[in-house]
Amino acid sequence: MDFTHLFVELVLMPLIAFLVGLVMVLMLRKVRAKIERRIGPPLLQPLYDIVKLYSKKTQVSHGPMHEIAMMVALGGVIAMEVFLPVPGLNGLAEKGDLIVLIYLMMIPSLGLALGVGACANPNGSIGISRALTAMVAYDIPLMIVVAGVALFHGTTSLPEIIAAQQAGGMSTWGIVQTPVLALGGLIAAYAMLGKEPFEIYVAPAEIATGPMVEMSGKFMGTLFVMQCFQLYAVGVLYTTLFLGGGEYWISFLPKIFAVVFIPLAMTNVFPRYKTEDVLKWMWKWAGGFALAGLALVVMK
Amino acid sequence: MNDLDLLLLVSIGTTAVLFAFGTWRWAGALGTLLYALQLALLAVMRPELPLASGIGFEVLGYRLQWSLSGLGWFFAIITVASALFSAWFAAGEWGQHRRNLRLLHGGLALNVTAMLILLASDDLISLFIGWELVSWASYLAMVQRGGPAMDAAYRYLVYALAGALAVLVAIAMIAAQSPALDFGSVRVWFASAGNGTIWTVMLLTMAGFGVKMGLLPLHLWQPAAYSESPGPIAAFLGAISSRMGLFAIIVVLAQLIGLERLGNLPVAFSFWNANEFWAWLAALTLIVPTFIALTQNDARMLLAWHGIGQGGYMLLGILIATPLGVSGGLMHVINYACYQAALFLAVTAVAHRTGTTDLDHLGGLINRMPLTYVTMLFCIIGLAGLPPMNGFVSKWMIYKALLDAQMPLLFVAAVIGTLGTILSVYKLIHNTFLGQLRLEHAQVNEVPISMWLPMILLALIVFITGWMPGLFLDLVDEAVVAIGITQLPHHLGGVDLGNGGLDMLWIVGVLLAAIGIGAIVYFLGNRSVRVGQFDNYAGGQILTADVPYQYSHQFYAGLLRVIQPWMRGGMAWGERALVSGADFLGGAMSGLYRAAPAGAYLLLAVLAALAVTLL
Amino acid sequence: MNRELESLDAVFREMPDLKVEHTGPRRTRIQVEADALPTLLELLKGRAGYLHLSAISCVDWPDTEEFELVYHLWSYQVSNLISAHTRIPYDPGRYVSVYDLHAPAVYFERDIHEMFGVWFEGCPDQEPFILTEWQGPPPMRKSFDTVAYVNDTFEWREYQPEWANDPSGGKG
Amino acid sequence: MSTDPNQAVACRTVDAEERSLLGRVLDRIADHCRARSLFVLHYCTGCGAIELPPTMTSRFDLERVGMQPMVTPRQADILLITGYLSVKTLKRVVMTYEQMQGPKYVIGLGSCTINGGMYWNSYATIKLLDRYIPVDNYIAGCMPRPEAIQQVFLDLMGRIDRGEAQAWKDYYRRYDWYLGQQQQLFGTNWQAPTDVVGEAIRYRLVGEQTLGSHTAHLERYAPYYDQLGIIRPEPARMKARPQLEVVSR
Amino acid sequence: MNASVLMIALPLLAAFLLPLTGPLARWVGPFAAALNIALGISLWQTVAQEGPSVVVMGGFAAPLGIVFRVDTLAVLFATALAALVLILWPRTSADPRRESALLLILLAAGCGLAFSGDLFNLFVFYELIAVASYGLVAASRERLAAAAGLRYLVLSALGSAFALLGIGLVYALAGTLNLADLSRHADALNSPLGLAAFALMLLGFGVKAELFPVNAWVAEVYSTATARTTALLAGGVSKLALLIVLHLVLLVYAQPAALSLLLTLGLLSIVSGQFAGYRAADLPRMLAYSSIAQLGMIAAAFSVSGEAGVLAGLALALHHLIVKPALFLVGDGWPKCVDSLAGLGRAEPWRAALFVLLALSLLGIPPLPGFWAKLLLLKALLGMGEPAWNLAAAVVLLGTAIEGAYLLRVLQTLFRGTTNAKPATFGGALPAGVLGVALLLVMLAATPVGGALQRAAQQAADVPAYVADTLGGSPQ
Repeated sequence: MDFTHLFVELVLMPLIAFLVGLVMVLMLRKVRAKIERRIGPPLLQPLYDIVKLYSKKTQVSHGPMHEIAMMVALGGVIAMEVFLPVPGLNGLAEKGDLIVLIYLMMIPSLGLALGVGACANPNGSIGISRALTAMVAYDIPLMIVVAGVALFHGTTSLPEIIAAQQAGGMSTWGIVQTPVLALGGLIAAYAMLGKEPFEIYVAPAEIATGPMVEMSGKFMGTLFVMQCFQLYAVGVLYTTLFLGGGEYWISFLPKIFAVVFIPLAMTNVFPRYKTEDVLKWMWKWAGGFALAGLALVVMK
Repeated sequence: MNDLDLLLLVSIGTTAVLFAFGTWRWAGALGTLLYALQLALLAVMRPELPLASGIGFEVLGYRLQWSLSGLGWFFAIITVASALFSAWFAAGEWGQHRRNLRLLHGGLALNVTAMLILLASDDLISLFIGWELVSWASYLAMVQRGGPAMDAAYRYLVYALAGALAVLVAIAMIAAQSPALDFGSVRVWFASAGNGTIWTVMLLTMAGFGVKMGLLPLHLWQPAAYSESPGPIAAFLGAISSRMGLFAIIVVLAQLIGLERLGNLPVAFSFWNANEFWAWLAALTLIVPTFIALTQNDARMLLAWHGIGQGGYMLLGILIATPLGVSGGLMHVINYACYQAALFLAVTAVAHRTGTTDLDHLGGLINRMPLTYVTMLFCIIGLAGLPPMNGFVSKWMIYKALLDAQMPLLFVAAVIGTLGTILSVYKLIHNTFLGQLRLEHAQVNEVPISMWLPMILLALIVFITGWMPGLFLDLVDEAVVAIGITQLPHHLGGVDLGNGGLDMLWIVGVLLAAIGIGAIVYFLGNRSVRVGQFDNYAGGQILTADVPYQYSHQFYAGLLRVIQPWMRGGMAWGERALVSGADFLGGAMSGLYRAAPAGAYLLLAVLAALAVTLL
Repeated sequence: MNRELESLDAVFREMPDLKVEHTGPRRTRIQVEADALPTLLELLKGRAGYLHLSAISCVDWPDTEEFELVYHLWSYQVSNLISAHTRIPYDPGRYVSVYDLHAPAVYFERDIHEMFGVWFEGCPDQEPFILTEWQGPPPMRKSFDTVAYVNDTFEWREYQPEWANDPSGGKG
Repeated sequence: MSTDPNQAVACRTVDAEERSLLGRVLDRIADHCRARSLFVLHYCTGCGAIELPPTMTSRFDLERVGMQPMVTPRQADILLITGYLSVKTLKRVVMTYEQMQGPKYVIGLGSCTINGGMYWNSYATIKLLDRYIPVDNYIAGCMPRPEAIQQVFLDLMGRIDRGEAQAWKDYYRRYDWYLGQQQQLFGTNWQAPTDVVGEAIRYRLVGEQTLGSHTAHLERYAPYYDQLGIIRPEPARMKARPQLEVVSR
Repeated sequence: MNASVLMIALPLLAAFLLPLTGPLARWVGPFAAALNIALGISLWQTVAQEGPSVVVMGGFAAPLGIVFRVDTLAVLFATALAALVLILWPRTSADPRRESALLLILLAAGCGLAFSGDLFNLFVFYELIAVASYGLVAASRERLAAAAGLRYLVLSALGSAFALLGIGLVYALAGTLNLADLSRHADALNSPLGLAAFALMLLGFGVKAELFPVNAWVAEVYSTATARTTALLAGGVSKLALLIVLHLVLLVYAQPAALSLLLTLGLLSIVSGQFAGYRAADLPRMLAYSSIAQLGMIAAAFSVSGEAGVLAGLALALHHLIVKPALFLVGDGWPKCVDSLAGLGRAEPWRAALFVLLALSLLGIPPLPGFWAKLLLLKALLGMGEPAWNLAAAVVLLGTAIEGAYLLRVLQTLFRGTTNAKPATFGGALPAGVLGVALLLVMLAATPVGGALQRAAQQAADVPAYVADTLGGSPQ
């Protein structure tokens, strides 16, 4: 792969991710509005928010670590995009595999955790301790799902997984061949988004939006950008593992939006779980389905 | 007089010199130079491995000889390197404050010598002699601070002695049946031995060597012992001392019994084989300590508990018996040595300045001790096993090997261990460096260069070898070949297997580039103003210095409420039961001697003997 | 019903110079001397089950230069509200605290101290409670003229006449 | 040419940095987005707070114009004072206002913020909100209905879009005057945790009235309050006042 | 070959001539012991060249007459005992003449016991030793020691009576008392009656050999008698008693029932000794229990048939002979209670270092000879392949772990905290030092010593050669 092609990919993939992410955030807010019988924000609202936050005149930072953490968090998220193969652009998918991807997803949360810690606000610290606990909750089922997929396809490199799923059209999709594993994966993806029932670490009423308590201006802008990337990443990862990845954009986009739409549709009707309930619920249901799926895969 | 004899001689010389000049101001510097010399000797020795040493003598018909194989050489490199960094740290200002460092410097040198003797052993008896010397040397290293340190060291010694005797029984069992005790003939004997004898010998040796490595049921002594020893010594012990147990286990499991034989050694009335049995024990050793580390309130105890957990990773890696798994496990040994030593040094630096390592009474030291913060940051990312650092590479290799070897549940167990590590390392760095600065730490300033330079160097090694893992993988190849496993094809960036490889050059490169982009996006916004810690949202409350506005006690309260019931300390209860049993029996026996008149015993005994023999 | 009232009358008989007046179906007003009030409270609490001190209020009588303290007590046993009135003079402005009989009294007394300046002996805490920034005299006294205070501490807005017809207030 | 923000756009002289064409275009885009994405922190001091839920939710739905309620001052653009302010609450309101960032706007809801409202004769409440913090819009009414609130938001958005809502800079330019008013109520040892002078210096918003006799009090009482010596980053403060005598700590 | 006879005769002569020597009495005893050592070494050379030999007394042939069998094992024990007596010679004592006489008698009887090839002769020498040891224990003037000595005398006398009964039974069954002759009539003793005889003799001699049921006196006597007497009893005398048992097991009772009886007694004394030691609060009593356990191990070693057992037992016995007396001597001046030993490590570093060295060797820490002895023991036990002997290996493992626990506890209290008491007088410095040096020498010269022990064990173990030599090759 020559360098110009690679350079185009390195620039293009995060950009696409950002744009698709923006649309997803818009979808999130529109769905919430429609459920609350409201009209909902204008089409460019997510963009307006981000530009407004970046164009704040005065910015407050709590020390160098707070600033560097933001760069690392955003950098981690952008780096993750490059390893997510999308139709036509494989990026660096051969250089790292599924496990690398899952670990690259942890860098933004750790970077954010360090930045919030530097803000020296206990609301933030409580939020981060809950976020890491929630990470334990959804990461175990996610890893079981990853193990299942890797075992089923006999490989952990994403292009090969996609190729294996696209070999026989719809019938060889992950969701068709390992439905239980796909269900467990979906619940784990749901929790990864950190939306309503699992939103304990951004609980506005209790800990004043947790980690975001001291984020203002460009710091909060970075968090909004990261939210876009995160929605996109969850959608694409799930599609890559279970919905046969992307052959063409016109079939790829609906799949990602469908994957992201399901959790977002359900999230607005739920109250918020306590931390230990998140753990128990995720380990019981997501873990249960994932283990069942894994057992099926091993049996085959 | 080949290089190995020279090395042993130099290290014995170092011990003698450092014991003699221990209290001299420049003892630490002298020690560092001598360790550097030993390291140079090791490096020179590399091409001619396995190197047989001239020393050797015969006692009671058994030939004792020493020769350094690739595996021994690999561990020797780590031992001498960690000793070098510890001595360098102790030579700095940390040492000037302490009055008598003879025992510290001498103890460290003695430890290195004992370990070299163990690593170079070529037959079971010299292995056992080396093993005992190492146990006693580390006892000497742990016992320096007196008081609670002595209790912890005493507890360690009883464990180590019992373990050593178990190994002695195993050696005696082999000696009873096999003609000679050097590794070659023992390997032959094992090949022909029946499953029963192999199981007993394996259980005894694993119990003995498992004590030092902290395998699960025998790990209770390690946290207290390592956290009570003085700073640099704790770094040395944490980094390499418990890996001697792993070395001995590799010698027994891999070199003597052979990993494939292990594979088809059935466990009684279950479908497991020995390999899986030990792998699951390693997995347990990996999970339980990391979640116990979560609940610790002392920084050093937290790190010591991690020492046990990471040992589980190494053993798990090796037991997978594929080139990827074994080199992953061995690379984890050297990775772990780097960041664990640096973490212990960083915690010692914090203790040196603030006087305490209690995580509930620290906080906000980031703007007072930035360099120590950077060291701890690099090393906790390494310990947690996240991408830019070397910890990730070895963990990735272990995960990939587990997946390729069709062991998904072990893979999940390893991941649970990693998650536990991520949580507890964040608690460590958050409670120490982040959050609100306390009034009493307002005037604390950074440790001098003599202390932060070794730490920063170790942190840099952690990062650089994370970026270019090939550097460590070359060292690991020596050991992998010595174990008899085919060498893993690797390049500077990492490993590229058929089904999904790892190229850290690209991953870390992209990560740094992306962080660059993040920086650019960050600087789109206007210039920011740095505000103090009291300019914070507190729901309208005006913050003052006397009311600590910090969340660090019970850091993961939610998680603990879920896993607290599972952690009732079953093993600790088991240990107490054993001790009270011994007390009870002791009471009974001494009562026997004290109470009854001697004559009555004799009559009773004779009557009993007559009854038995005549009837 | 009368059995309970009986225990109430027993109390009144104990204390001779009480002016008792039944002002409603379950209302009783008692006028008592300043020094006799604590004993009355104790008797009521002991004999007739008046456990609940719902409030202490203070009335400023500038002409006779007296404060009137009113203790509102309720008994679940007799289900009757007693308000015991007593008068204390301005200048010493001191009275005994009933904290030992009724714990919630500390807040009512602290409030009265802040608003009227009455000092209660034995009240554990009489720091400024609501008006933490207030430097002036106790504001609830009738002698304190709020409008005058407001006029000299705060300024008023100078209205431009045209604002009346321009909805956006002109100033924008 | 005075820098009085109330003057019409055409002839106002913007502050020192004269914006280039690109700067102006960027400002234009920024104002455009700023107007369409306002985050509201409604400080429920009085009875007006109950008017907000209907304005935000489905009946009047402020999200149509991009407005979201926010929890902490750091993230908010608009500070909505919804009722009477006692002196004690004013102290919290001033702290919250100073914790807000960059172009920030204050909307006084109800007549209590305009002229004291029905508590005009109370010793405890303040009468004119804009003595203590610069206020952009007032809504008259003893609790205006959601339509009125919506009207003021639309008006504010229009002014932001045209780049006229610069009242927040006034707080930096005439900080000494505002501080004087505040010290009248809270006493001269009043210390807000935010270093407003440092921020004014940092963002070049120092006017003639930024420093004066009142800010000197800040200096005198800082050591008592800032025992850790890290509240106000040292360099920003010392550079600012060459003309003031160095206070001996 | 009269050197062996001389080794017995000389000390006896010196003992009886003591009253006449007047002022020289203090030097006669040590001189006699030194002479004995010289004789022993010359004997060692001759046996090394020409192999074992038999000395016939008074012209009577083997089965009837008294016969001395001089082989490396016997010479080793005799010289070791002589060396021990010389080293532990009491420097100052109330009346030197009486104690030196007793010591000389004990030395003579010990050598006799080592060489003698006749069962009854063994019994006589055993009695002589017993008498001498009562005298030594009682000589220490302390009230407690006298009481303990009396109880020891009663028990030992009872034990001897039973032993004599056992010997009588053997004579009734086999018709002869000469060991070589008995080994030819071994099948006669294979009956339950024969086993009963063995049990009686085992318990009889077991009193002195501190075997399980009959060692109740050990703790009292060792913790009250003077350090040198205790050292001598624990170091030398108990080994001799076990030597008799060894001769019995080797030559006469090679049947499995006897061996397992000896093993069970050995294991019981290990377990009881170690656990009692774990609970003991004062140092001498702890060392006494530890010596019970060590002797239990030697008994277990002897219970292994064949050369390996003898070799292991011999190594353990000699190692114990060096280490235990030194430990008693080091502990001599110190306060008895273990907890009050705190800080002595810093006050008297050399003495504490010696204690540490000896304790480590006792535990079997590698470079020290204790390790080789323990390795041989475990190899012997596991070599048998019988389940009982594997269990024995496990018990030895458990026992040593417990011993490690309480000895290390003493080490820890030694080096913990500080004490302001002035250093106590180190009476036994010279003998303890000599024994410590001996231990180090054995460690350095592990190979030659190992070879010598192997030769001794080989000679002792081949019974046919023993029988052929003593009975002049006439197979009756």
